[in-house]
Amino acid sequence: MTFTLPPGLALQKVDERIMTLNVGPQHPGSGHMRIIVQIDGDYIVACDPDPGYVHRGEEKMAEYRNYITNIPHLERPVIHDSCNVLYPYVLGAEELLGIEVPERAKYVRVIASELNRCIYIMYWLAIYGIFLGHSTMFMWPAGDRELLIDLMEKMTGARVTHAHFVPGGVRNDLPPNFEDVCLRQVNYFEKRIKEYAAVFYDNPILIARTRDTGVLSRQDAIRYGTTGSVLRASGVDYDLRIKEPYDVYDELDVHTNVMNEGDSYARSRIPWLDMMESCNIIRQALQKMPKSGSVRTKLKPNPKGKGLDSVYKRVESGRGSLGCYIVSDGKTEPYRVKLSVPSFRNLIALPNLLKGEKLGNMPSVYWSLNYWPVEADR
Amino acid sequence: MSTETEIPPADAKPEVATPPPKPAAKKPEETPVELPAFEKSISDKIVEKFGDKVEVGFVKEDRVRINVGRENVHEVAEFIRDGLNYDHVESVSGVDYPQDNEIEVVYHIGSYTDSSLARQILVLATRAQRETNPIPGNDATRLPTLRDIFYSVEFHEREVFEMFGVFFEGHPDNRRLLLPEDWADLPPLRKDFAIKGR
Amino acid sequence: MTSELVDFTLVSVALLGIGIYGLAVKRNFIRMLFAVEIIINAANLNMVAFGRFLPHSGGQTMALFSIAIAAAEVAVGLSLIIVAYRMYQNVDIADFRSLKG
Amino acid sequence: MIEITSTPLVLIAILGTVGILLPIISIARKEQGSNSFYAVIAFAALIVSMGYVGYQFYAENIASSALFSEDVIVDDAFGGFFAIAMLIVAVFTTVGSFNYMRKHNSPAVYYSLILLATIGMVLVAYSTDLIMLFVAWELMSIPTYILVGYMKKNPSSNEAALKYFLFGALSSAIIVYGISISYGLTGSTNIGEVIQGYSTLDPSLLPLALLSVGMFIAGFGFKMGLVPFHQWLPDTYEGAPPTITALLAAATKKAGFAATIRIVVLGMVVLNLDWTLALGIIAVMTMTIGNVAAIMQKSISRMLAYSSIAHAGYILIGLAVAPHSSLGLQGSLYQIMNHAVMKGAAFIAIVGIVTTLGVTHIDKLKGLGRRMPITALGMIIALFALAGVPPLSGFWSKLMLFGSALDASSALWWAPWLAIAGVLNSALSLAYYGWITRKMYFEGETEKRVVEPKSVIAVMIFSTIFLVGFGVYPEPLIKFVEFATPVISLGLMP
Amino acid sequence: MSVIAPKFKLSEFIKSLLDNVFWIILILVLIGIPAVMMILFVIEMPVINGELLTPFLALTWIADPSRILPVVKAFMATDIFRVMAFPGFGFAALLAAGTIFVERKMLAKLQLRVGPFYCGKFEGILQLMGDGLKLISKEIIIPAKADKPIFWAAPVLFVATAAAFVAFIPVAPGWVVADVEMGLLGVFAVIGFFPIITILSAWSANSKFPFIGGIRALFQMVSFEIPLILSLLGVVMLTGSLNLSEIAASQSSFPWIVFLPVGAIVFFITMLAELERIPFDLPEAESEIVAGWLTELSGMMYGLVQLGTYLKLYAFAGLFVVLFLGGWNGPMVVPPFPVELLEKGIEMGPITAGPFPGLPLFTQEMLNGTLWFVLKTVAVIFFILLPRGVFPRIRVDMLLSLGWTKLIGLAFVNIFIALGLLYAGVLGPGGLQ
Amino acid sequence: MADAVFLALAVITIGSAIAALELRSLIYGSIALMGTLGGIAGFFFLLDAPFVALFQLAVYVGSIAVLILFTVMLVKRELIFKKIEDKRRKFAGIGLMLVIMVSLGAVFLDSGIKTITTDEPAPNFRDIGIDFVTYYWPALILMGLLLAGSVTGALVLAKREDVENDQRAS
Amino acid sequence: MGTATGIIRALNSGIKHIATKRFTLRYPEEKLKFVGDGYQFDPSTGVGIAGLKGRHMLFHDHCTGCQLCSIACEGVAEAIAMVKVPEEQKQNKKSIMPQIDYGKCVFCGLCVDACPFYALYMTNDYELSSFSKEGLIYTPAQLQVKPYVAQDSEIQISDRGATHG
Repeated sequence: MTFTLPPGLALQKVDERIMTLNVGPQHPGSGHMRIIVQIDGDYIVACDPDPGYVHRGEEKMAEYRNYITNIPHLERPVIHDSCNVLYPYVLGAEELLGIEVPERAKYVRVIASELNRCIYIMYWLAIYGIFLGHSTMFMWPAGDRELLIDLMEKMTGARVTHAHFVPGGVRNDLPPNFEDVCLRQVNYFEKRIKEYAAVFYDNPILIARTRDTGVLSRQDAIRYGTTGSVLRASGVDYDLRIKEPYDVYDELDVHTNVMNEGDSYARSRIPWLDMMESCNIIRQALQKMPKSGSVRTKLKPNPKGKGLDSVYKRVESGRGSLGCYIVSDGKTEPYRVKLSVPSFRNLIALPNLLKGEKLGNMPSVYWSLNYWPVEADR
Repeated sequence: MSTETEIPPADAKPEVATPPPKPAAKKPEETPVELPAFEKSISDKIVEKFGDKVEVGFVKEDRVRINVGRENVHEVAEFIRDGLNYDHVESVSGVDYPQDNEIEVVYHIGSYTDSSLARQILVLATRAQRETNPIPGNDATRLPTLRDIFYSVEFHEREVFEMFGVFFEGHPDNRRLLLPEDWADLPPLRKDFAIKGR
Repeated sequence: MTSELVDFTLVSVALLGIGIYGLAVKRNFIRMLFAVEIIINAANLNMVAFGRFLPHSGGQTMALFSIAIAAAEVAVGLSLIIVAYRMYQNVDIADFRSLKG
Repeated sequence: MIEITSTPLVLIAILGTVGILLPIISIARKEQGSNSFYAVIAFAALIVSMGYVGYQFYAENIASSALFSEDVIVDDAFGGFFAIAMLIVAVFTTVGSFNYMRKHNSPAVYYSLILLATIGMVLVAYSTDLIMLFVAWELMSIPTYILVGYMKKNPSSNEAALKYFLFGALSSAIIVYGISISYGLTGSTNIGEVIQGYSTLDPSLLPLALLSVGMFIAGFGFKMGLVPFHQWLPDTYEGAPPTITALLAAATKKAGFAATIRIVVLGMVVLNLDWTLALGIIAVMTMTIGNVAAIMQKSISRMLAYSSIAHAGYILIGLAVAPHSSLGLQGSLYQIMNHAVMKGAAFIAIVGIVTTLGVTHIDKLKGLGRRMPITALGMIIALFALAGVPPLSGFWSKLMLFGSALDASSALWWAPWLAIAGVLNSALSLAYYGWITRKMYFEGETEKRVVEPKSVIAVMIFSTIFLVGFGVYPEPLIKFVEFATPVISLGLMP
Repeated sequence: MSVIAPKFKLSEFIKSLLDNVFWIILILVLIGIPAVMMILFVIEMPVINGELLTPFLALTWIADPSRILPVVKAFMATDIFRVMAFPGFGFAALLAAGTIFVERKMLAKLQLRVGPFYCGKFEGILQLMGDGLKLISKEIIIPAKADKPIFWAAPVLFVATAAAFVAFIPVAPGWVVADVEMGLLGVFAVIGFFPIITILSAWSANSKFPFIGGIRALFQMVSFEIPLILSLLGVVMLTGSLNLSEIAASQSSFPWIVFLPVGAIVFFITMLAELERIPFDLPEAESEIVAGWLTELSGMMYGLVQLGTYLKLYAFAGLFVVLFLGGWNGPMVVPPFPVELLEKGIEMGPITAGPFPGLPLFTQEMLNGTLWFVLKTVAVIFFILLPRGVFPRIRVDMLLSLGWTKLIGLAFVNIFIALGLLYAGVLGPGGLQ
Repeated sequence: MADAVFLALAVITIGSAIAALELRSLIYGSIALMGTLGGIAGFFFLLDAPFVALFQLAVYVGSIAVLILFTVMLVKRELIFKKIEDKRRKFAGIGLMLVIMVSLGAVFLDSGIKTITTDEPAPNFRDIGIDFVTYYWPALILMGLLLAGSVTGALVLAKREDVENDQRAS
Repeated sequence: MGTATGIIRALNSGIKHIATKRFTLRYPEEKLKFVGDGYQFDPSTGVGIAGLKGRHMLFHDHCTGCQLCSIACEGVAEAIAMVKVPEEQKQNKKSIMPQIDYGKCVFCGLCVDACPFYALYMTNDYELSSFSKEGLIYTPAQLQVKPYVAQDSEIQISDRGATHG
């Protein structure tokens, strides 16, 4: 069977003085994607994001595996945020399979999720630092992230790809003495990230560089359907942990951070504030958690979903609202799994924000969108 | 639902900004027989407006599903935006049903501006005709685009186009997005595209 | 000082001749600018040479003035070239034909 | 020692300060569009300077033309005369730009450059040192290069600027070379010492002196538009913005004459050469070629460009016969003053036509007398004055020039032919001026009157009063010219 | 069997070792010894102890340190020594190497990591050598459409220009390679060459990112040259000299930074910009334009550019020390040489017949001056390196506005301060000095 | 020694001047022009005028050459290598050049300056400074005005208005 | 002025950190300490026991050759293959045991969850690099060996910063 090639990413015929730059995929200023940037002097006149270099077809693979063996696969899109990216799938599978979750497991999940959020944001922050040419801000988060990775490793046995959440709870109980270690390291972690202010967030050069660049207005943020820190930096107070609390978030005192500027600086500062909030949540959860009890509801070896039903669950991940749409037809494999990922939703803001910006602002605006190329490609 | 203000005062520093009060943790009782009231009112409004043109898929807690035919999806979406205050699309997913010879496209629509709708997701589903031998872009697998109503569907619809071959009429930029430029096989998320070895 | 004044003036005359040749033959605006620069440099050389052999400090002063003025002149000329290049996509003065009597 | 209140320094202070401040103000105000604000500032600065020059003349602080000085500049009547002529033209240009520059983006720099160029022109007339002359010459030239190319979207403006720049750069290079040789011969850059050194020159170095003077003539001749060096002139005058053309035609050209009178005439005199014939031939060629070419032109600005070449020829008559007739330089100066006003007025009239009607082609000017009566009248008067029609001021200057040629006939056998050629050329020029008049007043029936720019009307009224007034009563102007003219002719002749 | 790691064979290793030894001996014999002989034959031989130094004599004297000492002293008086070794290239390269080491270790400390660690016994002190060997052994890749002659020449020219810059810096009284009367003007002239080489190198690579980087480098260097020159005018006014040695000597009582702090700050900032250090490393902004104008350079060409960059860094730091921090001036800390050493000489080993004179090779003032100069230069280098740890990169428009408005304004303030001091009669050529 | 240096400098200067005009590539032409300017600076050193020489190096080679290179590089690559062949014009030009060189050279050789030599010390650069502030100071002021005017004018010319306006709109 | 103080604050913070303890684990010499002996699973309660998910360990006397681990891995990585083993064991009728290819294994531990006979655990051994791909395939005999893992450093938090000791 033959196909005619659909229109690909055709380069436009442009003016002589406009230079077309391929930023990526080997370029250090793009992640695993290509941004086709047309510049006129120092100004960007057009920008065309070209993701898909790490497209793996996770959604297709999910249709061939049962509800349990999907778990290691579906956390692959964002290995630094693997608990959160798995979370909506697990919630959805629980609803489709009809399983209840023990109370302690819910708290463990919340702790793991918040730790993972911090781990992700630290990684993101490290890249943001190096995109701005701030090598210290690459090294510090990359180092301090180890504190939390150590915790996650104690908790789940793996450093990045945990595969810890399963329908019905979590895989294993917390190790002994975990609460104390966790509290100590989280406290130190919070102290550390507060030290970033002097070098990074209150640095006048950084402020001058990222203020008023790539301004996303409140209307546009809503219209583009952005989410997470991008949305909250533009003045929309929307956090799923408050708006649609899942697991035990409604029993915890969760605050959210909103800024109104909508520029790169606000977008980069919100995740930092989120980390402090995460530390608060972890402390609360450690305090309120039942000290003992089951963490996993026992499951049949090869469970079957409800017949012909669909469920859409979403959680607040490190980048924003992450939804999972699962269609079941009553078999052991899901009929269709769709991840609605925040990176993909935020990507649409990129060409609109970069238009008219200077080339020097390209990396900061791009990375301040809290965009993770692998997640967008799935 | 929540009563907090949408926008904190402009001069508030992020560190000292007092967080909005915690939303009332409302957990509706488990009453499977009785449909949730608020969600029911939403579906009722749509049914009232369009009558037979729409079909209520299900009404669950926080989720309402509306099935629409492809000829009505545009006006229903317009009503959802203008009449019901939904303002963005979170996800556009295609689902392939070879046995019905149809491809379903599901829009998950949410709202940021209306705080009473913050929990709600309205699922708008429509179906396009499915071709056995698809020629993406040039066959009958077509739907009207919703990009002029919800700007946020732009990249999602491009993805559905390349993954399912559903051409969205009126979309200004209907190009490939994720797949390689030289992809010449079936649209990969169809059921008849099989992974090697399976 | 074994070199004589006339040696320097002869070099200067040679540069002047080359400059005139460039102005007469070349039609590329940047080349013609080169030619003008060469002439000015020939004059500077003359001036400093005369100033050395008189001896008198005025020659060096004049050369300094002339260097600075040449800098300003080149800046203006090059900005004109940039404007012309944006308009015609060309720097060849023979191709500029909007003015014909 | 230069007095701190001497005219050139005060002019530098006033115009230079304003010229530097204008762009700074525009940056500080952060709005680009307000043309009239900057125009008013520039206009005020020019008027104040003119007032200061006039006051110096009135208070008799100015020595009669000294020509030499121990310093780089001298505050004499010769410079003052040129200063007034050039300031008048600069005022014309500024006033004419009120309307013309309205839509342009950066008016502040435009006016600042006009002021800087004015300083340059004035200082060329004042300077008595070769370095000073050269710097002033460049200060005159470089802003005008920019101004000619100021209409960036207009290809012809840019092309004009490129050609003007190239020839200007060449001319300044040649001048530098000439200066270098004359410096080498005399060991000084002061004009007085140079002239003195020339008069006591070793005969073996005479060819070099001749070379340097030849280079001066060539270099200044480029600006003056003398015939072998005139190719750039029509293109530039046509392509440049007409306000700037007025500045070029009426003022920078005169600066060339001032420099020539300061250096070349005297240098030639002391070098004891029979150079006058050469100048005479150049004069005849210049005016003939200018006039003949002007007849064939279809664009009015190009026609006036050729006419200004021709006028350079008329003025050169005075220089050619200067050593033998005291009237020669007087006539030249008189013609320079008249030509500044006449040419300036004519080009400002074109500015008015261009801004309101947008045309320069002669056929398109049909019925201008009904459409823009005041502009047309002022222009016609300026044109007839250029042709030398009797009741107007231009007549007297031409009369004086031709008279000087006749006056020198005792010493120069060919001098009367200069007068004859001048008269014939004037008659020739009357032909095309008359043709324009016919186009304006006797062709085209149906046109309606349009609104004329007020600034152009002001210029027209001033020029008409000047030309008619001094045409009817030329006495004060002649007195002024006599006062300003340096006495070189017989006194310095060896 | 794995292809990636072939099995280690002792015989192969010994073979390669012998191969290397062979080549070294061959090069030594064919080039080294003739070169030494030619130098000995060609350069003007000093007369030592009443005898003209011939190669033969020199070779016979190698055995006796008392007889070789005059040769060493004579060599130290030559220009070759000055250019290649002490105040010139060798000294600067040593300091530059030290700078690189200190930069890496200090930055690592600041960033809570270790830095180079394994190469060399102590804290990775030989890392630079390893890097250099790696760069030398790498293949040099030339882009296909590059303008080859310029592309080849640019790194060499860069190092040469940097070395020329180094030549102007006086290290100790009398110890400077090029003691020209207008040294500061010469420095300006040399600085002016860097943008040309940069833009030529960038253009010749015929690639987009180098060209953008080159244009940025050009903007940066050209726009910061003006405040650089203006900021130094204050010192020139107060000293009344353009000679760097004289400027350094004029600060015997106090450094100029006491009176001209504004000028020092402006000069320091422009220095950072001219050196393309963070926060002004726009020409090499890796996240925007891969590596800027260095993108297409590979192997030793890149190594040469890095060498030139660090030579330039040393030279700028030295210039700052000479102009604002008093150069070699400082309290005398080197103890005076023992009298008997000066008078009788030194007794050394059984070979020499008795105590022989001639030591020490350097005077006390020179050692003291060098010590202070090096100390001050290292301090300045530390402050040049420090911003790399704490600042992000700035943007082009911010850079230009900083250079053209703020720094030029501050430089004029500095000039007015200097003028005020001059006219008040406090300082200046006729003042306190 | 001095004669050898003089000859070398003359060859460099004149040769690179010819190269600047005749090389096919404008970039190499610019580099050759830098050679000419550097050669002239060498002559200045030879003439005991180090101040002017260093000024020449700093201003001409440091600034003007950069400007020229920058402009040349903005121009398209094909244009840089474009060559216009017009043999007749070229021969006429060479003729003109030879006429000028021979006639002027003859004039200089015939004139009295052939015999001028000097043993007096060269003028110091401090004399220049004194000249500047006592005699030439009005010219210095004019020079400042000239530089200011030309720089602002050149900036206005080189500024691109269309782009600014178009892009700010978005 | 705010700019100047900000710059000084940043410089000061940078200089202060020069004296802070470094936070780098010098890996081949130091190794991190883990929680227990590795990830284990209790099929009776269905809950795992926390530990590092490293290289597997196979208890031959528990393995029945039921292939459940292999089936569990099929959907994940297909790293487990059942191979014939020579020795005869009572409970292992088919005498097959898992052989694990660590070139494919993702260390998710689902095979441990699947084993109902306490036969498959995970250990703390994570240094599995090999010069060849074949070297990554661990036979049942190799899996039987309990690895020795040096664990000597732990994160220590003090006033001068955190360090690995």
